[in-house]
Amino acid sequence: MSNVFIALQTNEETRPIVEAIMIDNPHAVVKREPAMIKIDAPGQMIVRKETIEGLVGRTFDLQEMHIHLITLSGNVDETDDSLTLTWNN
Amino acid sequence: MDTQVTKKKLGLKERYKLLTRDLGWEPTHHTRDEIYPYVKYEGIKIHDWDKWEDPFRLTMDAYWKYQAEKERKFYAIIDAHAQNNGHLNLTDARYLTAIKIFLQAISPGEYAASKGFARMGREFGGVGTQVACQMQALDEIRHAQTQIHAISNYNKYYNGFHAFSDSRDRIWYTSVARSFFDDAMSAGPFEFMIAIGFSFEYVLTNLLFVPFMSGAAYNGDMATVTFGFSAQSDEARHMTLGLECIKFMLEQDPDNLPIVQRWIDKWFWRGMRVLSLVGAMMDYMLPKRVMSWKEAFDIYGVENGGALFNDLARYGITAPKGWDIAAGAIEHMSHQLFLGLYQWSFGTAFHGWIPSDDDMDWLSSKYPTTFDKYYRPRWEHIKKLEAEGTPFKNFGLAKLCQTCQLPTVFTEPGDPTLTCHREVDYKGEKYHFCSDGCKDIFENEPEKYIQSWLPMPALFSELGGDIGAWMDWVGLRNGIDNGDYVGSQDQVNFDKWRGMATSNK
Amino acid sequence: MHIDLRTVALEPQRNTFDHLVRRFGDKAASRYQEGSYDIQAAENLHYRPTWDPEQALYDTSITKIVLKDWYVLKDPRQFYYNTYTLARARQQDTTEANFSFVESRGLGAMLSEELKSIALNVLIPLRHAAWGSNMNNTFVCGYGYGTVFTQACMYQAMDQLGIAQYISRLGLLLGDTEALTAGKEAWLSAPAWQPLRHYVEDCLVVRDPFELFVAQNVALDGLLYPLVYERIVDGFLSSQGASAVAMLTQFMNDWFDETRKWVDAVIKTAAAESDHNREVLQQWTDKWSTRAATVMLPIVKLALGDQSEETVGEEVASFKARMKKIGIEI
Amino acid sequence: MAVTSLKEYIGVPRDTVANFNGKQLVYASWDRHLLFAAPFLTCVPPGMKFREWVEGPLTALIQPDPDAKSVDFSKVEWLKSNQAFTPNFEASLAENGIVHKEQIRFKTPNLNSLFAGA
Repeated sequence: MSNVFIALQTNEETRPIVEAIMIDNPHAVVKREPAMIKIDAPGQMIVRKETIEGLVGRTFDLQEMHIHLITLSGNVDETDDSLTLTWNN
Repeated sequence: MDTQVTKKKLGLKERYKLLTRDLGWEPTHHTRDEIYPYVKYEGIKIHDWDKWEDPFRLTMDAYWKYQAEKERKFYAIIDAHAQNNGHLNLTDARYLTAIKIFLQAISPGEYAASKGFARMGREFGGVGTQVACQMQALDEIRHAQTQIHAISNYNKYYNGFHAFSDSRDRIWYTSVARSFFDDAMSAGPFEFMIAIGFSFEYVLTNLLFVPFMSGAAYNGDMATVTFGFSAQSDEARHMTLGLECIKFMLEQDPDNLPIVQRWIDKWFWRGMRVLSLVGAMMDYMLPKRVMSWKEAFDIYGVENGGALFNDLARYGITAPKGWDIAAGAIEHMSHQLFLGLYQWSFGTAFHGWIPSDDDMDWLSSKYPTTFDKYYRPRWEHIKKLEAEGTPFKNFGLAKLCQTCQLPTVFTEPGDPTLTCHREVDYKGEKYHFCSDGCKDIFENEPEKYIQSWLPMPALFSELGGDIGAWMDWVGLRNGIDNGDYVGSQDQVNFDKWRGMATSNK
Repeated sequence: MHIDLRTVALEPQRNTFDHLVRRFGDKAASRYQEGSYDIQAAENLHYRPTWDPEQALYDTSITKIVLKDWYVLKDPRQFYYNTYTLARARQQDTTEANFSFVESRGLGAMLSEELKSIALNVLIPLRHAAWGSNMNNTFVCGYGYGTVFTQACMYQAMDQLGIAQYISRLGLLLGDTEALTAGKEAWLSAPAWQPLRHYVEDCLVVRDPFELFVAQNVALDGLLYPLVYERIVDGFLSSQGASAVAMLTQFMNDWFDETRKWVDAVIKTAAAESDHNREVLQQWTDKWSTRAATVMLPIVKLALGDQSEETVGEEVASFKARMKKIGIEI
Repeated sequence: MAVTSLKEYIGVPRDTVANFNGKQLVYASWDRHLLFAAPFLTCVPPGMKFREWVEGPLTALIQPDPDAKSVDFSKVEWLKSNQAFTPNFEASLAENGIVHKEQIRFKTPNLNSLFAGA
């Protein structure tokens, strides 16, 4: 199964996003590179608004992720509550 | 209190639909063909523009808000970088060679992409597609400008940056990237989307902005990392747009498949050729390296590209024609190109150098089956010539590929000891190519590629072979911008300034 | 290793890039200059476009306007991406605050049905006209020449998309999705809107970028914005007690006030370069603004009834006065 | 294949011989001698004798290679347009059928110092 991935800048705002992704995607693997965190997951990965909000203690608009996003891979499905990356293979 | 009927709560998708694609209408005073004259001639059949899936759903209010936040962060960092002499944090000023190539060849490409997407944002026949392209047009202006602004401070202290606007249209190596963008912009709207949305954004920018920028961070270049990562956050949207566009074409009509496949084949190869510059940047120009070009390609080319093509297999798409040849060439392309950049450094607005023993050991460890066998002996000989006081400069200008415009430095598939020679006679003229991939592209559209402006022949046809006049024309100051890094003004100044910063002298 | 780099005073080797030294002298350049001048490819373009082999990829001859140097069309706001985005983000903050003020206090519900219906009737179909402007300005950006001119057109295009979206939000707030549906129906078939829709559709087939700039940004906007947002919303509706609507359209007023300075600067500079340019611009302005006045009249009537002809006449007169100041006599 | 275009599409080549002020381009490469990263471009008059071209520009350009001094041009194997070719050293380039943008290659099967380990 192919990996989807998401890469975020390393900073204070992305720390809870990364944590939330790891909670919701136990199969994901984190790689830390200079100034950047890359998370790979076979087949699918979901980023959930609710999980992030639980960690940051405030409402979080998923579109805020655009500020810290470096890159991603996979078919994107974005709703109010989640962002999903998938490869259909 | 509010006595109105409670409003329907609109989800992101419905709301976005109302705020974008619902803005258009079926015209009655002119036909769609008159309003969108370019969408049909490429042969791509679109039956329902509404089937276009919007990848990200940014309305302008959210766009302004989030992009402004990115901008504030970006300019705060580059202001601080300039005020604090951040350039002295670089591992070594030879690193700037990569950034000089970036400003001369890549940033103008960002701007060309902006113009191209503005055209597509007008020519496509559906509002969803138009708006996605327009946002990308706007983003690409941002990328060109943030790059120029980040690099502007380097220009104040180092050579090779000052004439980027002249060298963009005139010097030889920038023609590689510019021909890529000119090729895309002279194509129809759908091919443009494959060229830029797919090849450039999906295949190329990940390799350019992600591992290379990580390398920039590793080498203390916070200005470049900042523009790189900040740009790439937009690219995430752009890559998704490229992918959506391919899926849209394939889903609309089965007749689109062979056309799309041919474009994928073409633009994958075009992209690989431009990437050879990035390969040389990663393997040779970073004093401290995060990963080799080959390792980066394994992650972002083989693994990620492979995932993409597996995903598209359900539509009948196969991996691009040159995929296996490209994979075989990964072990060689950066070495072959950098050897060229070194020996032609009298004609480049950046410095070249002989890799140090440490560099070569690192290259051996990253390319265990090829570097020592094929490339180290040449560098050892070049070192010997240097030590004997007869440093190697190749004053024979290079033969250029009619399609990709690179010097024909690449070898036969399967034989890294023999240059790949390919030529075609067309209407009584000879044309030369670096590879079968580039020759195929020419033969598919010869009337297009016979027009290529090839900078090396132009030096003779337009300037009578006068190298001094050529240097003036491209904005290259001999002995200052070009030649060896060792002993250059850049090296002397960097060492002096760093000495001032780290001692009391 | 930490180095205290701040303490070192270094002598720069140069002030700025060569092309900016040639244009502005050997001195430090502004970020607007660095990001805008001579960044478009100009020479040795490789291939002719397959969509029109008679054109070059970047071609100054696709418009009747002739300029020796297209970089004379400087934007007085000096907008490059950063200054543009930050300016709009600030305005967006204000607009957002206005929308929540109106929404949280239920000001929409307090409007009389009559005024609300006038507001919706006049404003909602305009989101389609704004999309037309988005398309037209995108065209001018795509095919126009020289970044100082074309980048501003891209900003204008995105602003018009923003305006279309603000109008849509206003519709959702005051009349829910039904308001948008009704607005679109009016746009497509109500007699009052057909002349304007015809104008917009005619613009979509103009392929001289500068003529399109005149038809859209000079002529149509030059009458539409003062008539709709100043006279109808700020004037008539507010005086009747519907100032909530004006809060929701504040962006459009501020925006028009700002952008017309840019539009005027572009036209003034182009007209000043030659009699040829001035004559062409006068013809275009005359042709399109005469038609714009005609198409706006039935829309103004939706709100102002009997006073419409007089109001349109006044705005045409002030438009002519505005044009005269920049060298365009119509 | 024809270019897919909206109107008739005819390209104009930029590098025709007429643009080279009476000269022409001749490319040269030495097979398996990749110290030189790409084939050399020379711009010479078509009336130049093949011998002058070999002993002049070509000989000068290949000097940095350690095998250069061992090359006997009267014995090398020549290729023109990737086909075996026997040049007449005393005839001009034109008389040898070397047209504008011709690619000349030569092989020296016993010389390969920089690939000795290969």
